[in-house]
Amino acid sequence: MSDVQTAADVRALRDAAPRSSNDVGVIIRAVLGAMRITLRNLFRKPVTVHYPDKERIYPDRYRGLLALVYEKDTGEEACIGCRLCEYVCPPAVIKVEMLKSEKRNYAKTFTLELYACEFCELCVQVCPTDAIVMMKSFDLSTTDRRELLLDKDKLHALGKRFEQSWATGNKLRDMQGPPKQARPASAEASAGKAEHGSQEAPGA
Amino acid sequence: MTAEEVRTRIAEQFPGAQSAGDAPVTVMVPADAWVPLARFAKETLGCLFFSFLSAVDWKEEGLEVIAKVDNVDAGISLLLKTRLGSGVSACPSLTDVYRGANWMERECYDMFGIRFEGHPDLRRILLGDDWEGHPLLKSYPVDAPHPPYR
Amino acid sequence: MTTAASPSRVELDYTGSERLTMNMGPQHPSAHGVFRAILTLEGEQVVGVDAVIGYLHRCHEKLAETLTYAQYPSIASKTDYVAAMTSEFAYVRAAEMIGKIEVPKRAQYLRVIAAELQRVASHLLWLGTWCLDMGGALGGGATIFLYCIRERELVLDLFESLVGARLLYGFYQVGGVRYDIPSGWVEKCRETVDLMDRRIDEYQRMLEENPFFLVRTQGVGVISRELAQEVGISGPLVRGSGVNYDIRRTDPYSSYEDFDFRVPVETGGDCHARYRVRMVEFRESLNIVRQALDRLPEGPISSRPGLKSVAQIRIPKGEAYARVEGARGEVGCYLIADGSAKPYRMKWRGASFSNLAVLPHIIPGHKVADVVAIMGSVDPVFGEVDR
Amino acid sequence: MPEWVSPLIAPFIVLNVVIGIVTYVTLLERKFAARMQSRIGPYRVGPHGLLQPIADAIKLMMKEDIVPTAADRPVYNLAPIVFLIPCMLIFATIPFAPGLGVADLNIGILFFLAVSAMEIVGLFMAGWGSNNKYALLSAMRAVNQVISYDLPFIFAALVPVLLAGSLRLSEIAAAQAGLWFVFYPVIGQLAFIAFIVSTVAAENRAPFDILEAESELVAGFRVEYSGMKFAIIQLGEYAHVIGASFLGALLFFGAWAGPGPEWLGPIWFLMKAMFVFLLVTWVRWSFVRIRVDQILALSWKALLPATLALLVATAVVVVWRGTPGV
Repeated sequence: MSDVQTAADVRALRDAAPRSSNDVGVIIRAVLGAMRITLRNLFRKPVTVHYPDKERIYPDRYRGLLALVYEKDTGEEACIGCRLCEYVCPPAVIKVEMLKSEKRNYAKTFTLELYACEFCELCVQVCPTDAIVMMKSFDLSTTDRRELLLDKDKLHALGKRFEQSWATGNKLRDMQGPPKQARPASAEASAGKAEHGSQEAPGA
Repeated sequence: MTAEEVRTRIAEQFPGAQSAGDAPVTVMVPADAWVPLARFAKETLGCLFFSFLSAVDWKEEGLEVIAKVDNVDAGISLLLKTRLGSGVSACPSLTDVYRGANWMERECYDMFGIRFEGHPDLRRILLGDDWEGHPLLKSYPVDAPHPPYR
Repeated sequence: MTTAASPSRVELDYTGSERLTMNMGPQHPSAHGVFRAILTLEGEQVVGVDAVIGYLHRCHEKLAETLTYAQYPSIASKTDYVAAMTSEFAYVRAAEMIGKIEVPKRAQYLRVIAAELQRVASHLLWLGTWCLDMGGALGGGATIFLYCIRERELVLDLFESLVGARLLYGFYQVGGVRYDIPSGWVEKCRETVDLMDRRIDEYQRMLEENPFFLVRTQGVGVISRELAQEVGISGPLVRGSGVNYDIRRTDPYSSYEDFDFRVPVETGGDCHARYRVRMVEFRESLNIVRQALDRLPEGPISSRPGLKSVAQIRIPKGEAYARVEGARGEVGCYLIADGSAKPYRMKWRGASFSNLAVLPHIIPGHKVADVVAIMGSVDPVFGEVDR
Repeated sequence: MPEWVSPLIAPFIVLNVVIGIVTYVTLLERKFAARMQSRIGPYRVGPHGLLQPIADAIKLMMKEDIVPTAADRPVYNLAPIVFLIPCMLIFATIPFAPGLGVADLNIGILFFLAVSAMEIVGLFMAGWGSNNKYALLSAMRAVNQVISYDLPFIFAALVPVLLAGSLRLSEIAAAQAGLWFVFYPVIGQLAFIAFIVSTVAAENRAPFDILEAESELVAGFRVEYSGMKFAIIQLGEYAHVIGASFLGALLFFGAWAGPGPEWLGPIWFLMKAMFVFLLVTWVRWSFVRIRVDQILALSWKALLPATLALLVATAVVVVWRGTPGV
């Protein structure tokens, strides 16, 4: 069989491969060396986090549950129902209907199928009013899939329940934007925003 | 060997070939020169490294099979192409030249329904045996459920 | 996915004793995902193998035709979910090649940092799972596995504070990257890199001269230079077989030509050679990260305005094949654009797919225990094999 | 009390104590391994996971007992019992303190070694009766391995016998009153290393756990067992390891000898046995597994000649010194 290496080939190749030393001293040293490392680790502190009792500290940019927020100054819903997030969502889990109104528009319905969400943050990225944001939490475990079909009210409730992560649409676009003016050290700029954003709900 | 030389040598050997580009050098030949071209690339140009083989469905213009081979030591990249023509879904197999073409052609058969003549073991590889249709054809709709929908 | 009997079965001086057909997988502790190897055994000796893949097929190539250039990078992570950064990289690079889009220097460096940290994380997972295959979940393998996972968590922590996610990042976008580094990240990254260096020393001391490890790896699963190239295996595997093929060196992209690094090449071709290549790559990747952090230029992180709508990125008509050196080898993306916001055709060249295709050529003649060692050394990620 | 009851009292106590020790040894090993791997191990059941073994036992008892349709039912059902009995019987000859034990036979160590090798019957029955390819391969490996390693195991164990000049376990223990055999110059240490290596192999623990080999054979011979039958196999396996640890403590560490009053003797013995057990565990969690042919090669080409030579050397030393004993 030309297609496959035969047993004879395998044996020949195996014999040609470099051999380890048969020196007993080397072997014993290696064995003891390996055992020393496991012993050293025996006295290191375990890295386990007792999860439900203690929570990890989520970084500022954590991409967790999605939520809708209210406008900070007026207290109105920030979402204007523009459906940009619906279009950009790669797995198409967002469905929005727009409610036209005089001063501004609203989302008539806003559903998010969290069970199929990819947490890619593209919806946050495109949101013109910073209405949809991500939370610093992921634990919304449930035994029923239907509970993860989030409607507008549930999304707003989530926004109040958890801490919001840094990213909002405007901040993300600012960070990525090409140099409109000569930007100062962008790392510091984003860091400043990070501190600012983590405490307060975003304004439009 | 530069890309220029590669193009001239291929032009000498295969009068019907159209070649362009530098990295990779794109060579388009008729289907009957497909295997000789690959053999030439491997044996004369030293392109031992078989990168991938796939196909493109150009709708009414028919299917196009592409393969990429490299000469790793000399830094030559060749993108081989052949048009099968409208309605044709048979192509000579490269498995005799490159062993790596085996799985790649199986995938290509699976996705495009191209019958590779001379392939030792042409069966579906990624989809189930009972799958109907070849998904990467442009005529295969994305959003309609298909018979063995599971 | 097929159940047909293997057509390629070697006759190794068959003496007429009964043969055993054994399914290894699709659900098997060392299948590294969902992989089914139909082994034909004579006692403990494997004489034939039929590899069945496709259990994780998600039609990524069709999917890419329906998603725009803005959407797909986030999904591209899912092909090789162990080294998600590099698969995104290949896609955006293909789009940039067609559109001739410049990438700012800072973004190029950030891409390099992310890709190299990802290589370290991916190799850590490889080392852990490979030792788990050879050493068992109730033995030394599990110990090394847990050490590796412990260190990999540190890299994921870095990604988490950079991007916000631990597995599927969506860090790359056409024209640059989506996130700039937060404050304090550089120092944290340096610390992690230094710690990693010390920890890798530890693994090496644990394995390097260990006779148990050596007898399991030396001379096992030898891939010859010819076979390696013909099948198209790449990355650490092909370098373990004596082929000096590293895309970062042969076809530098994203400023890789700025960095000093060594491309390790071993000629053994066996599992041990592949192990040694990867152990050197660990260090080299850490070195590249250090260099990139040292010289990280200021400036914008993207040459295009931040994404505002789904069809914002349009790529002119054309085609390109972009390859990047992923953790498992040449991750390629062959992209044909037709001028709209979605590609006309996209072909993933998954490194693992080609790497796995070598298995039927090398497994026959080995023992059952070697099958898992060889498979582990190939380091397949089935998201990338089946796409 | 009827007359036939009294001989059963001691075995009953020993059996229950052993089962109790075995249950908690699983916890000890899990905690020890966890710390070695930067984890904390069982933690949730009871304070610091102290009730975990009991929870495990209850869970295994409550589980459904599944018998594969193609299994050879009598063999399949009998195998766990056949496996457990020799693993428990080995405790019969171990004296836990002077005069405290089930039966202090004058050929105690021979009985121990002979019975301990019997477990292979149960292993093979389990592997064969399951009618599963993984289990069958594992059973084949088991026969290979256990037979290969019982010889070096016996030879290593015979070194203290020669030094003590008796096959009775209590006399071997008593002979170490002056000097534990592990401290006997050169011979003692070599014999102890050989004993540890062959214990690890004969008990099928990593790096020699090819018959369990969950990365290749899933769980080997017990892949088809569930519920109580699985629990019995697990119990037997741990009992065997603990038995071998007790033997190691007795042969090399002077059994119950230790400072303090005499009633502390069994405690000392237990602690020494646990030390040997942790040593075996430490080896287990430090190395990758080796292949079946390499395991056999190691036994027949290295360990067996070495232990044989060691035995001969010990004999020479004993003859040269004139009297057995230290």
